[in-house]
Amino acid sequence: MRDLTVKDAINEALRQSMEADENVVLFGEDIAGGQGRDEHPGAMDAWGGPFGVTKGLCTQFGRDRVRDTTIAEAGFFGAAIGAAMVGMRPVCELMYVDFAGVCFDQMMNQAAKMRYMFGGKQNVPMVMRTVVGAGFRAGAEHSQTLYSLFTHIPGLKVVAPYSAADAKGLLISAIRDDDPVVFLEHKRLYMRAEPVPEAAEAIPLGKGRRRRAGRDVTIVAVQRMNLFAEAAAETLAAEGIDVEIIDPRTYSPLDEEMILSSVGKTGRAVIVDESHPRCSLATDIAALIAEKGFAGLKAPVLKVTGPHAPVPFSPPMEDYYIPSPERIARRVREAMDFSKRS
Amino acid sequence: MRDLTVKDAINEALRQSMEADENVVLFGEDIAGGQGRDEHPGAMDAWGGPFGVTKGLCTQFGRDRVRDTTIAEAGFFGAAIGAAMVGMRPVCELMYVDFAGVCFDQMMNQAAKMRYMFGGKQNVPMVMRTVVGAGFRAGAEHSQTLYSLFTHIPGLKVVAPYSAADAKGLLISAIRDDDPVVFLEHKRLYMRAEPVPEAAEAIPLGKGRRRRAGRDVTIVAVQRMNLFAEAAAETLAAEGIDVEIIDPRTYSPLDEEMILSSVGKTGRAVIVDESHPRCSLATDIAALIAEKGFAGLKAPVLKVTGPHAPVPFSPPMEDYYIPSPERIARRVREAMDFSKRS
Amino acid sequence: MPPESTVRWMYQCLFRIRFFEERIQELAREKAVPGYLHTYLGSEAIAVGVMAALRQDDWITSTYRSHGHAIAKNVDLCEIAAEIHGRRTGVCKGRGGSMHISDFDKGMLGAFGIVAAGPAIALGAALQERRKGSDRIAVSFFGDGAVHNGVFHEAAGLAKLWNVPLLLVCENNGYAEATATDWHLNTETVADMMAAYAMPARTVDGMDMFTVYEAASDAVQRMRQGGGPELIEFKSYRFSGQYEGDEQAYQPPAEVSKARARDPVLLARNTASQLGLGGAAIEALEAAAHRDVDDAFARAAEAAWPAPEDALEEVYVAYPKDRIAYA
Amino acid sequence: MPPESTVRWMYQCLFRIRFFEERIQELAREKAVPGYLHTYLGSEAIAVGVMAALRQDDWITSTYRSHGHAIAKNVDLCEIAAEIHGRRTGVCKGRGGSMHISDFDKGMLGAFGIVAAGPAIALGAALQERRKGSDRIAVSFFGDGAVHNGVFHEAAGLAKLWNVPLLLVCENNGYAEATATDWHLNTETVADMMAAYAMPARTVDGMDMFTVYEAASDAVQRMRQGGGPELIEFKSYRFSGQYEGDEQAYQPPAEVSKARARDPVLLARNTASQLGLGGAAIEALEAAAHRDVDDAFARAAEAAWPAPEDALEEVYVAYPKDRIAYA
Ligand SMILES: Cc1ncc(C[n+]2csc(CCOP(=O)(O)OP(=O)(O)O)c2C)c(N)n1
Ligand SMILES: Cc1ncc(C[n+]2csc(CCOP(=O)(O)OP(=O)(O)O)c2C)c(N)n1
Ligand SMILES: [Mg+2]
Ligand SMILES: [Mg+2]
Repeated sequence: MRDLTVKDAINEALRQSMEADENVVLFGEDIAGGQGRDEHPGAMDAWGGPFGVTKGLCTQFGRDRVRDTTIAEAGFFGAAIGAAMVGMRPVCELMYVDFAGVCFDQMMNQAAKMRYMFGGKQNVPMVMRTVVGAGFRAGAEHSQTLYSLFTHIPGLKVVAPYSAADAKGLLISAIRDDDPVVFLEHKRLYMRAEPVPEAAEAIPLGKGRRRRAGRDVTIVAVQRMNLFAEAAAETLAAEGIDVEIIDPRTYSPLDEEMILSSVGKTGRAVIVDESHPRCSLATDIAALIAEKGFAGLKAPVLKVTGPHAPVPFSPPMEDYYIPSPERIARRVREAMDFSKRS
Repeated sequence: MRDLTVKDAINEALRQSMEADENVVLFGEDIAGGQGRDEHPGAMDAWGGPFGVTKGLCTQFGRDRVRDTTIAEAGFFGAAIGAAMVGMRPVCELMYVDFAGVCFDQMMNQAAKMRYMFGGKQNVPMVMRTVVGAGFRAGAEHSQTLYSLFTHIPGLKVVAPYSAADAKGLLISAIRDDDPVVFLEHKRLYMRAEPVPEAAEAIPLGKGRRRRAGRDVTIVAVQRMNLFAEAAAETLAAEGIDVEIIDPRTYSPLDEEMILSSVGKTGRAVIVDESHPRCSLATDIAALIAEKGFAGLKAPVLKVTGPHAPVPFSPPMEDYYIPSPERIARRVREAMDFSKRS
Repeated sequence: MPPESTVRWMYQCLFRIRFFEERIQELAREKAVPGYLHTYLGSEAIAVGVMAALRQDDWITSTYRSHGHAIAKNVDLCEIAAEIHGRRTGVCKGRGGSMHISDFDKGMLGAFGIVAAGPAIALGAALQERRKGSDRIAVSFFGDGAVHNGVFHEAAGLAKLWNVPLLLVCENNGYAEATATDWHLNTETVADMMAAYAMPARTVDGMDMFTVYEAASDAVQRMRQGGGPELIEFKSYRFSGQYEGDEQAYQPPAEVSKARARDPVLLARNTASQLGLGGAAIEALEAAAHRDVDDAFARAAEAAWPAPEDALEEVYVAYPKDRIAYA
Repeated sequence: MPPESTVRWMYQCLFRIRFFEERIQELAREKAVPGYLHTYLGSEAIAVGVMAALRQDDWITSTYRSHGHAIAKNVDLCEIAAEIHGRRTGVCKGRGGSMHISDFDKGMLGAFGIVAAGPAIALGAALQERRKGSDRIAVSFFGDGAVHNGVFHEAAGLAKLWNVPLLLVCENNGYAEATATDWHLNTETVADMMAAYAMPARTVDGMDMFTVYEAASDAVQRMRQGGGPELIEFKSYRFSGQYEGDEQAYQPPAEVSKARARDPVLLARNTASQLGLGGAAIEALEAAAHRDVDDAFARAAEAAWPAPEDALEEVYVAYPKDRIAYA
């Protein structure tokens, strides 16, 4: 296995999926680039999206299958839904998740509800690929996560991979899946590399991954927060606190068993999610534990989240905004201290 | 005090607010009706919105202040934001909250973030009035609640009144408030009447209301669920279970103190929210209790919610879908039984 | 003129829609069916004429005003009636209701409660059919009010850019809810708006089903041969309220009677004899349509209700069952 | 031609924008400033010419490509530079950054990162000003790519229906990101699209700041006197990449050099002597602009950083403090 970055792993998942099935078609703004200047040698694949994730695919598959669109997200997400019902498997890029507000109706009321509402006769096998996360000095309108907006909506599946291997395997599953899937890529993870299988191996949706085994406290970490949870765990290990880290990877459906069995063992839970705190994945997972894992709890279910504020631009403020390994470690110690107290 | 329905209480709050401040202006689709047929006697105020909530206001205040719009929600919500910054106090009707997807960007990225993002120099004193809720045989695209979508977004305030008096007082506050407020009206509550003060008395945002005092279990009930919580409480009282009911009324900001002090007393909590279960108000409140109210808990924090499914049309399915007094009572008994067991 | 068999089908279909909707109005008055009801009265000729120009395997999208489109797309009448009654035998198993009558197996992609949601979805189907090399086309039906909504414009612009066989059918029935079309449009016609996309567009009488048929056929033929998108605005009139219960106080009586003078059923009846359909033939078709509608509703009213727990079915193709129910 | 004081201001402003953006490019190359940087190089004449036709108390909306508009709206140069540097003294206190340079006190309603968000917001300001009986107008700047987005159409349609003083300024710089405008438009021009709303619209050279000024002045004057909305499409060219770091591989060199031959600064310099601004006068203005830009960036680079906790300020006018922070 060669090392691949998350970005390249996603590119490979797309490429292999497109090779395997000619109905896999990409839509998005400048996912190739150079549209209208095809005679100019630099035009083809000039972009590959703002992060170059889809670069090279247009050269290989052509403009019919890597379709640059106008800035009309409601229009092309709507089109993807219609196309999906009649045999396409569209993978649509929403350039940043922050733009979800301009095409939320398509996802919430059409993609998600059609199968149910029209009596189960049709499927909408589409994927929304989009980019989330703070830490890029990109300001309030290019830094949100919005995981919970999608997770709230029945009919959607929601995936947010942390590692390159997971990104590849889960995207392959998402594309093969017959339901609409929202696939959230974290911009600060794109350049992280790890060994990734060469073959197109699917990782099933709905299965979490235990990233670290431990005895004392369970950290449930959402996407990029796995990185910081790991750092916190190292610090805490030095203090004799043995942390277990769970990466749910898929948020709808959620691997409740994995979370509950871990908390059942440790008796303590800290949920880490860089999102805004209210009605978030963090509260969702905390509420799960408070209900189904209560009997084994030795401490309050604690959370580390971003504040109830938009994401600020300036580095000192943005760094403060994002949950840090230190804040995570502090909350873990709190959980430990509580149980000692009581 | 005369009895007023929720609908008429809202109409009165609008009327009094418009009388008091000529910058209060309403926007919406057929909030008056008959636009283009003004010469025809039946045209003026033919509608007053689909539920007649704004009926009569156009006759009193004219078409400049009760502005029927085209079906262009992103456009007129955007306009309301711009107008609000330069002195208007727009109250915009989104006919059903289910349409939030077509103007979510305006609320999430503009109304909510502008003050923060542009350095605090401007305010957006606007209100989004909209209609939520199942139980109207209105199907999957006219029955959602979507409370949590708005509550998740920093910069928005979120209000969801249960009673007529609360609806009036809270709407007056919302209109006077200098921040953008999402004001959610439940279609199944419109016709419920109770005594409502004649004067334009504001009820502060962020303060909950204890609707019933009790010793054993706290039910936190979201909007219409107060009705069913009360019914459940009556049943349970006969069984000797003494239920306290908290109606938070405002969801952002949330009256955490009232919830925590009630649960601190009872040691048991059941959250009732007709919304979909994931990343919902129910999980938000449950997570609050699991974190800050943990020490006093005698039982798991339980929830009663709608299922993870769109709202179905047919009566037997829709009735099954909505949390019932029986389901609430069952969960309360579970909470009681748990603590007896342990 | 369409072939004779099509002409018969058109009359049958026209009568079915008219009688079906009249029955809906009765049931609404008796409060015998749940939910919102939007009838298609006044626009029957549009669905009939357009669908006569289509094949069964062409795709359409409809709206909350969906009965007429469904009937004209040959969706089973009893399944429609049962859906409106909320029964398990309904075309959407009772999960959709009157606003969402749609049958994928008959070429309906959906009937949307969100104004202007349909065109983009039909656009996608048109794109995929063209990609596959098939000559199936997609038609999106929507109202005059929908043309102000942004996603309509996004879909129209992309359709032209992609040059796909999408027929945009605007049913201009004079009102968007209680707002008059001549007020809400900035242009004379909806067709005028398509200049923004350099898209061929016409305004055509929507009361005469044969006029509708001719206009639609022309466009459909161009598309089958590789042509791009077009819009046709059909002018009709909303005889009913926006929904049953709407008092229509805003519709001036003179306007209503003027429109009624060109009632599509009236016009069709007047034309019948020229088409070799004598009084007896038409009466037979009417009687058959009455019988079909009676039968559909009689069976629907007796059909079984869905089980309450059916509320939890078919949310996904695959999802852990216990994650749907919740407590 | 504008009055002499305005002409001087225009040159000053043009040079400031040009030198400011060139400095931004240097800083970007040195990675000396954080975040995304979208420069206004090539479109300077548009902001300068339009703003010269406005009063300080008129309202504008800008985009993520906001530096030029802000400079031309007389926002303090150092506050802009400091904002881009993320400093506490920035015009948005460091919370906005390059994409969101906006100063409400100078008549900016906002600079939006969401394509096409601005027109609807400017529309609302125009409506309220007209309601108040003031003659302030609102101008929304946006790119050629924005005209495909639905909310642009919704705003245009409402503006015409309400007949409010909204000037829609489309900066057609030849590209939306890496997509050529002649590909993405279905029409010859953006102005053609406004037929959909029966809105007066023109396409005008956007390279000569005086041509821009004349076109804008005409429209502004009509609006001050009660006129309704108009659109002007100004044709410019994007000399820089979409953002700093974009390699512009898709822009053919011949096209670039053709556009550069009509560089707005070049054109302005050529015109200067006819306007009584001799070589010395222009050199003095250039030197002053250089000094202003140098000074702004020098002070910005030394300005204090915001405190980390400032991240929690001014989310609301009023909200319980402890509900912002969370753990
Ligand atoms: C996005 C959205 N906004 C508002 C509504 C409410 N609504 C339902 S029907 C309607 C009027 C539509 O008028 P038109 O498009 O002319 O269709 P018609 O009902 O006349 O067939 C409105 C505003 C909706 N369903 N969706
Ligand atoms: C709703 C939305 N979709 C996509 C983007 C990403 N995006 C940023 S700039 C841009 C191109 C805009 O082109 P144009 O309107 O021509 O303006 P220009 O950058 O050329 O000034 C795109 C697609 C966005 N910011 N908002
Ligand atoms: Mg209509
Ligand atoms: Mg451009």
